[in-house]
Amino acid sequence: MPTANNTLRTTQIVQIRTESPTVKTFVLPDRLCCKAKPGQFLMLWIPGIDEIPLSIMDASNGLVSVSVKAVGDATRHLHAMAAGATVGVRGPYGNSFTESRGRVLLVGGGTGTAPLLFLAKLLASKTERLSFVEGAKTKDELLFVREIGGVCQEKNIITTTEDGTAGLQCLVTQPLASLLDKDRFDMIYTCGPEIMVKKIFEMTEKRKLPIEASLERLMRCGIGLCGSCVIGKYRVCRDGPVFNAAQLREMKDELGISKLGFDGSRIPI
Amino acid sequence: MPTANNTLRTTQIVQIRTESPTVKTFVLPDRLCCKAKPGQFLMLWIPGIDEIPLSIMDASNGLVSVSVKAVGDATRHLHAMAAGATVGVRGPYGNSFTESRGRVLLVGGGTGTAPLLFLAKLLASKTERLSFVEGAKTKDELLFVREIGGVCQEKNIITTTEDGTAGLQCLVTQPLASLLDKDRFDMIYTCGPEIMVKKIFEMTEKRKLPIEASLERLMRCGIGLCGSCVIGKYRVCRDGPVFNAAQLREMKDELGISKLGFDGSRIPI
Amino acid sequence: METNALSIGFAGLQLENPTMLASGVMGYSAESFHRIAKSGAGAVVTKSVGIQPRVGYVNPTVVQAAAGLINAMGLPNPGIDVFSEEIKFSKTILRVPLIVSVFGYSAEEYATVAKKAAEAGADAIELNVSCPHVKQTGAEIGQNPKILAEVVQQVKASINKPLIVKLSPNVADITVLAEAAVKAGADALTAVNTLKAIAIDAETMLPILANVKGGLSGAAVKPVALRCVYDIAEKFEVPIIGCGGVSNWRDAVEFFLAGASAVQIGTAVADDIEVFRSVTKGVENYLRKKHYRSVKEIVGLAHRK
Amino acid sequence: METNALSIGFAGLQLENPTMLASGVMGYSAESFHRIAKSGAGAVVTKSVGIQPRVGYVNPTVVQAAAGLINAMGLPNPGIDVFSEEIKFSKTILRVPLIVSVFGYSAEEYATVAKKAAEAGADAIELNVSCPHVKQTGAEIGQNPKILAEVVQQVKASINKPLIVKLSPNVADITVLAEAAVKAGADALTAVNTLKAIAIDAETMLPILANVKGGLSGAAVKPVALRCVYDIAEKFEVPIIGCGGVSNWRDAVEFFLAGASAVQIGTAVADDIEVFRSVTKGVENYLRKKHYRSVKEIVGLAHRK
Ligand SMILES: Cc1cc2nc3c(=O)[nH]c(=O)nc-3n(C[C@H](O)[C@H](O)[C@H](O)COP(=O)(O)OP(=O)(O)OC[C@H]3O[C@@H](n4cnc5c(N)ncnc54)[C@H](O)[C@@H]3O)c2cc1C
Ligand SMILES: Cc1cc2nc3c(=O)[nH]c(=O)nc-3n(C[C@H](O)[C@H](O)[C@H](O)COP(=O)(O)OP(=O)(O)OC[C@H]3O[C@@H](n4cnc5c(N)ncnc54)[C@H](O)[C@@H]3O)c2cc1C
Ligand SMILES: Cc1cc2nc3c(=O)[nH]c(=O)nc-3n(C[C@H](O)[C@H](O)[C@H](O)COP(=O)(O)O)c2cc1C
Ligand SMILES: Cc1cc2nc3c(=O)[nH]c(=O)nc-3n(C[C@H](O)[C@H](O)[C@H](O)COP(=O)(O)O)c2cc1C
Ligand code: FES
Ligand code: FES
Repeated sequence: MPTANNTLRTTQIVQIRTESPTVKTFVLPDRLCCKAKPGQFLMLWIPGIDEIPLSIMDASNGLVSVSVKAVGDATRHLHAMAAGATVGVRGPYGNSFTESRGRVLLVGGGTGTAPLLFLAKLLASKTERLSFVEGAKTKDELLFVREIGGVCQEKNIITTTEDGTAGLQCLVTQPLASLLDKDRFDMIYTCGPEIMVKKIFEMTEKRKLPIEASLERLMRCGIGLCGSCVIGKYRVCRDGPVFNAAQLREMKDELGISKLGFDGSRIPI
Repeated sequence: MPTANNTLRTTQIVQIRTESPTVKTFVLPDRLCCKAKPGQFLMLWIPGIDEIPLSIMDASNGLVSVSVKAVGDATRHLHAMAAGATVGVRGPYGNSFTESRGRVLLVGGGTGTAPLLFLAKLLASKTERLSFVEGAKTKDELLFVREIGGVCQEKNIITTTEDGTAGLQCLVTQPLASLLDKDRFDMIYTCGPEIMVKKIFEMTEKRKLPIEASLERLMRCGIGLCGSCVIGKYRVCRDGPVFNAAQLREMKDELGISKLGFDGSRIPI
Repeated sequence: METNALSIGFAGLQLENPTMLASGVMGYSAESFHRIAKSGAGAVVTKSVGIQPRVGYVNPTVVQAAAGLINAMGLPNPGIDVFSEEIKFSKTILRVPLIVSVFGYSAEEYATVAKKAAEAGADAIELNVSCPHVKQTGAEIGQNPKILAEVVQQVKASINKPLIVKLSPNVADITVLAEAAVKAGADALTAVNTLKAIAIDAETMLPILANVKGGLSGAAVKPVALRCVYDIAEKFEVPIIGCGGVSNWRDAVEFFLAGASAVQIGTAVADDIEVFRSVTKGVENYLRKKHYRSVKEIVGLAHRK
Repeated sequence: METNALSIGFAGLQLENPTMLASGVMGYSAESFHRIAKSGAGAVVTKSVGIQPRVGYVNPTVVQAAAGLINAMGLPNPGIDVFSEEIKFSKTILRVPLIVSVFGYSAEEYATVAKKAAEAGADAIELNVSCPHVKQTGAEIGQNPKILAEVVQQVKASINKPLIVKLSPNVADITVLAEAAVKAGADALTAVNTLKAIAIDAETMLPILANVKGGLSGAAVKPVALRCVYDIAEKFEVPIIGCGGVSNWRDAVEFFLAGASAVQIGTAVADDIEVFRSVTKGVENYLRKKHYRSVKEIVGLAHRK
């Protein structure tokens, strides 16, 4: 039972990058998470404060990176940390995106862009075409624009902002419909707010397209025990966080509709 | 800490051979002890009765053999068992004889012959000359005569019995003095009653010859914890059971003189 | 061998096989119970439910130790009123007994929650009087035979379903508590909950769990849990459910031999949710090899003289 | 850093480093104590000695469990009269404190043995009131605060040496026993002895240990032992010696942070007799990296708010 992955390791933050007014990227040395695959997540312990799940945004050369949006107590404490600060890591956890060939589309919203960027880097040399659609509220919050430009061709990138300060002024789902009708895609990957994921899933279902979506749920144990992250019959931490179309179909009563709260009761999303 | 060796495995006796009126050989399948080296021992659990240390007499093809003299409760129960009976095994434990080249002499008394036979088989093809001196009370108790004949040349084997029913009528130590004076030996290995070992050690010391002796002590844990098997500063189970001349010198106040009894007090041998 | 070699009945419960999901593991939703049942469990026990909703503790709530886990969830649960709906729904899809684990801060509370759970359709009630890391409930009740007896009596009087009492190993003599529970009306005992433990991080010099202390589970506690079952079985005739560190058929058999009629599995679910099936299959093979016709025949055999 | 960063004094004992050999391990002979001291131990504790010789139990006396060992030696010992000679001889060769562990079947017996051990030259006495597998001594005394207090008082009155009481983890609240021991005159506490456990073999359907039950030690019990130390340190100011599952410097540091002034090491000696040296070195590096000048400075730090 006891595994190296599950052992809490303390490590020191070696680098902190500001990605947007609300998002920072933290780079940590970790022997195990540096071998993670795109889609996997880790549990980050902010000593004395909390331990939270974070998608792995990059992993190589002994280092792992996570991009974190300050939304509450834990994430704000993390944002207040400086390089050299000690944190704890467990993982990597969860499954990962499958590797597709052919024409691939990635659709990211908010920090959901992070694991997709990691995936895009991996797929860049292996696919026929790599398209990226990214949305945010405003220009400042569009994450990894430069990095995405480095892996996808300009013409295959669409950005949207709600206020029109960059790219198209609309929700990320808007340009998708015509894109999916116009072009053939062998796989669609998505990660972001669950309402967005739900809409995209409806679009791919209508068109009978394959999809893999990474979901988020309240997580406590991260190892499939506590039940906090359950959606339908699945545990997001252990059976996910990446789910395919068949699985998403099984959870359609909950996807984008409800989740378990801290007390285990179902609350609307 | 927990190791495969230390895990108690149950297994079924596959073969029992009668070696003498008081000694039987038991053959057991065991994944770990079948890889033992000459000199190592195992702990044999006779369910509901006792658990005792036994030298490994042979090990190959998934099987391990021990030759056991019926001397008390545990060994008599073992002798009463039939093939198919269930026993428990831990080990292999302890160090092993070092492998010498050149001219080698093995001196065995009683069941002490068992590990030496195992060693002889290993050394047969690697040494220049392999001599074996074996002693017993009476002809019937001379163990492994045929097997020793298979690995050593007739002229290099000396047997002694106390009643003269076979070989020379004397103690095993008797023919040794002249043998050691007459011939050059690169290594002497011995195992048997401690008084015998002590005498042989005195002989090799006088002649400044290298020696390795396998010792026996009361053993309980077999893993270096309980202290039952201590001689001088050494634990026979963990630092031995094979000791070289330098180590034997360090324990000369106890070798063949005293040992720890079941209550941990020193008792004469 | 008939397929019912594994079926076992006790305390008014009938199980197709003697494995159960332990309380607190994947224990909130009907779909999870259903999945666990499909993974081979003979019964499922829910997360412990109280009278009011509780959000539990902040993370970290789980930390790994040598051969085990330490957890301090803090009994997060939606409260019995909300959970009753889940029980009702579960009963429409679940084909194995559903045992609802209940906790409270007083005998009255225990009784109220148990009654509501039973009314909602629980096939049995398990009293969590042994949670080692929530103050004023759990182990504080389970360590005192007088208080324990009072709780058991009141619950027993308010339900018509089998009553299982889950004992704490954090006591000097578990048979004293076992006796108190049985005399007060417990139909069966679960032995045991977790061992009170702590994890401290050398680097930050801090206790790791947000609640500081938690409960140790998994393989590390098996020898203690097994001893608790053995101790109880040595003294009484009462159905016992063994719990603590079961992860394979051999562990389960050891618990049966020690005197358990069934086993609960918690921590090992993290490794493999199909653990119920593999344990059951292994036990079945064992029984066949040993020429036993039923698991019932081996219960308590390690006590034979 | 001065080399005495590791030295620590408490209860009238002065240790060059805060590691000790735990009672029962290689604990019979002067030569063994000497070797353990040369392997880096700051003090050695002997096997527990009683008034009469005892041969202990038949084998198996030790069986491996997940991340630990279960042992039931049965307190084999040559009796204090014979052992006094060993103590005297030890004192002529040993350059670290020799702590003699003592057990008895009554307060008088404890006192008699302790007195003889002290007279023979023991630098301190450790009372084994916590052996979980020998009836009428050990844990039965260590689980009852009244009996414990009586034993401690009588021993204290009969010796002029530091008195350490080794507590059992097999209790509902270890601080109750700790308090009883301290009030009765204990100068320090060792926490803890082994957890009561059993091992059963599925194949033969038998308990493995000849004594049926035994005590669990090793990494498996560390989270429980650490919690016991933390619990005691939370309540009192008394020197504590942590014991249970220490096998590396990190374990030792965790015990210091929980409130221990020193640690004892038992089971880990099976892996490596040099464990004392590697633990000490590791602790030294840790202190240097963290800029502490003495191990004393980190004792109890996990309790800071
Ligand atoms: C698999 C997974 C991957 C994630 N990846 C990222 C990422 O790459 N970048 C990022 O910024 N965020 C990510 N999140 C979300 C992140 O975990 C939460 O934002 C964080 O836990 C909020 O903590 P807080 O104390 O700052 O906020 P709080 O004040 O506690 O809560 C703010 C919001 O975060 C949610 N939340 C709180 N605790 C948890 C928890 N333990 N698990 C899940 N959600 C929680 C709450 O429901 C609430 O909606 C991920 C979540 C999951 C489940
Ligand atoms: C490393 C080692 C290797 C051994 N190899 C062999 C071997 O290959 N063949 C063989 O026949 N015997 C061997 N022995 C001796 C064997 O272990 C004892 O003969 C056996 O334990 C006696 O048990 P019993 O109950 O039959 O006799 P008992 O009635 O218990 O005692 C008979 C004699 O055996 C000794 N003895 C009892 N228990 C133990 C124990 N746990 N450890 C050591 N000695 C004990 C007693 O001191 C006594 O002298 C070995 C002993 C050791 C230490
Ligand atoms: C994450 C987790 C949560 C738990 N929650 C509860 C609970 O709510 N109620 C309860 O009675 N036991 C709870 N337990 C204890 C288990 O039911 C079980 O008694 C213990 O874990 C030992 O079994 P195991 O080793 O198979 O896990 C929990 C255990 C774990 C690991
Ligand atoms: C083989 C063995 C024998 C022991 N004998 C004694 C003893 O005689 N007296 C005692 O107080 N504790 C005894 N103990 C308990 C240890 O001193 C220690 O408290 C326990 O093993 C936990 O520490 P560890 O995990 O480092 O081994 C013994 C432990 C073992 C493993
Ligand atoms: S976070 Fe605990 S089961 Fe997923
Ligand atoms: S037999 Fe226990 S130390 Fe050697």
